[in-house]
Amino acid sequence: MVKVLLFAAIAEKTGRREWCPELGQGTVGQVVEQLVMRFPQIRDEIGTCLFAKNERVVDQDDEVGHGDVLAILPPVNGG
Amino acid sequence: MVKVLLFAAIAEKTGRREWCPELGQGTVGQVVEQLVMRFPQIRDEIGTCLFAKNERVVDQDDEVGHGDVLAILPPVNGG
Amino acid sequence: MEQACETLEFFCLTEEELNVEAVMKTVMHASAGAALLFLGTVRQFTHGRETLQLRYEAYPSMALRIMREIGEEIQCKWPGSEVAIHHRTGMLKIGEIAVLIAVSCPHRREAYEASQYAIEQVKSRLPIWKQEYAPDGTFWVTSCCAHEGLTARPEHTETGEGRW
Amino acid sequence: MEQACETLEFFCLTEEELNVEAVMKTVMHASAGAALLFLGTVRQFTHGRETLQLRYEAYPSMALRIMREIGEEIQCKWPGSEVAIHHRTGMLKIGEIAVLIAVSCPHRREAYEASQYAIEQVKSRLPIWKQEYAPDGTFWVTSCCAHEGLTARPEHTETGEGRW
Repeated sequence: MVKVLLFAAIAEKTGRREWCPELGQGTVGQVVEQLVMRFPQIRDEIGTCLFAKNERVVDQDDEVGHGDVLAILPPVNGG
Repeated sequence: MVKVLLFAAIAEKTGRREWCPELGQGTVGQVVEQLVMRFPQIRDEIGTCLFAKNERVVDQDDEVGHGDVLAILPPVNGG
Repeated sequence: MEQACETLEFFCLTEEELNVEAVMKTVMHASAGAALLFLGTVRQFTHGRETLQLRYEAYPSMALRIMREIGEEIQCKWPGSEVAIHHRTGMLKIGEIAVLIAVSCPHRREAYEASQYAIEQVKSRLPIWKQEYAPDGTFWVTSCCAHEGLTARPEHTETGEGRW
Repeated sequence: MEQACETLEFFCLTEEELNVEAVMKTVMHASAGAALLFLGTVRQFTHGRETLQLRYEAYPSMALRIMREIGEEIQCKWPGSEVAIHHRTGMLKIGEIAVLIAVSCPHRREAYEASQYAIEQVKSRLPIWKQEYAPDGTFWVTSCCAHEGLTARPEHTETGEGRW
């Protein structure tokens, strides 16, 4: 099972900080597509996000599977 | 009467922090010349010094007189 | 996340107030001749627009990992340097410290370079988000350089917003 | 000169230990978004050569006057900035703080520029002298840029050492 972490505007719009896709495994892009289908209200924001698999930024083609944590990162703004 | 203030290497070599020239008034250059005559051991250092009259850097042609404080400033090194 | 950042903690996220002395002491050592502390605070006015307060949200484990990466990069680029980064999360009032970056180096020129590198990286790479509370509502603050330092992902950048 | 530098003292010379919190608080205010603290300490090793301790001597009234001049220059060059400079005098041990320069600005880029300007001016203009105690004796430390920022005096420079 993949665990998806949501932050900032994405967490706010979905009302969730965590979400588990039905998809047991697949590409990052597939998981994100499923997320947007479930929460169409984030369609605009998702295009500005990066994706981190187990805390490392990855491409949409990257594979995720059981035990992986996929974080959706809206534009960051530390400091 | 002019009061001359001495610092750092100049104070060390002369053994003084203050000195009053016989000259009641004159140019900065004249006072400094008198200082070097009195303390020839600072002949080498004096060429690297700046002179401040009443806390402002002045030229050797500047006049000093009664009540003025002339400071001999070896190369500074704050911080 | 609940505990304050302590002296000798090089990289730290906390909801407690940040401490200037603690972060400075962390980087001071005998061969350091210069140290620079960058302190980012909550500004009341930005180009005339008022901020009431700010809320910082982080992805803590990844933020700490990237802080450590930034620290390692700095120690490679400027040998002999030490870096500590303490970042606050949660709700902050005007004037409160959001981030402290302490850098020590043998000489001052490197300290300025390393400190500027650190704050630019903190702003563009740390998974931390800033929500502004203004008189006309709350919004997520975006910056021009967000994500810049994170691994380049051309596929992502090219698809842009249209794809989803 | 005998008293410690207090919070809200913008320019100060003291034989007492310098205080990081005091100088930072002096420059913090509601429209400051970034503050930078430069901290110069007594380094044990310089290019492999050991220092045992340093003694700083100042011409106090003129040093304070020039600190204020530097502060005014910075406020003109970087509007909205605040500057505080606290300098130590007397005998300092390894690791002790010789100078603290705090600068606050609306934005960070100006803070870096203003801070660097301040330390360069402090090093080249303040009538302060540094005596180094090394294993092979004591000597007055000279720097390349001494006097640079003080009023240019061509007559003086041209005559050089030969004249006296």
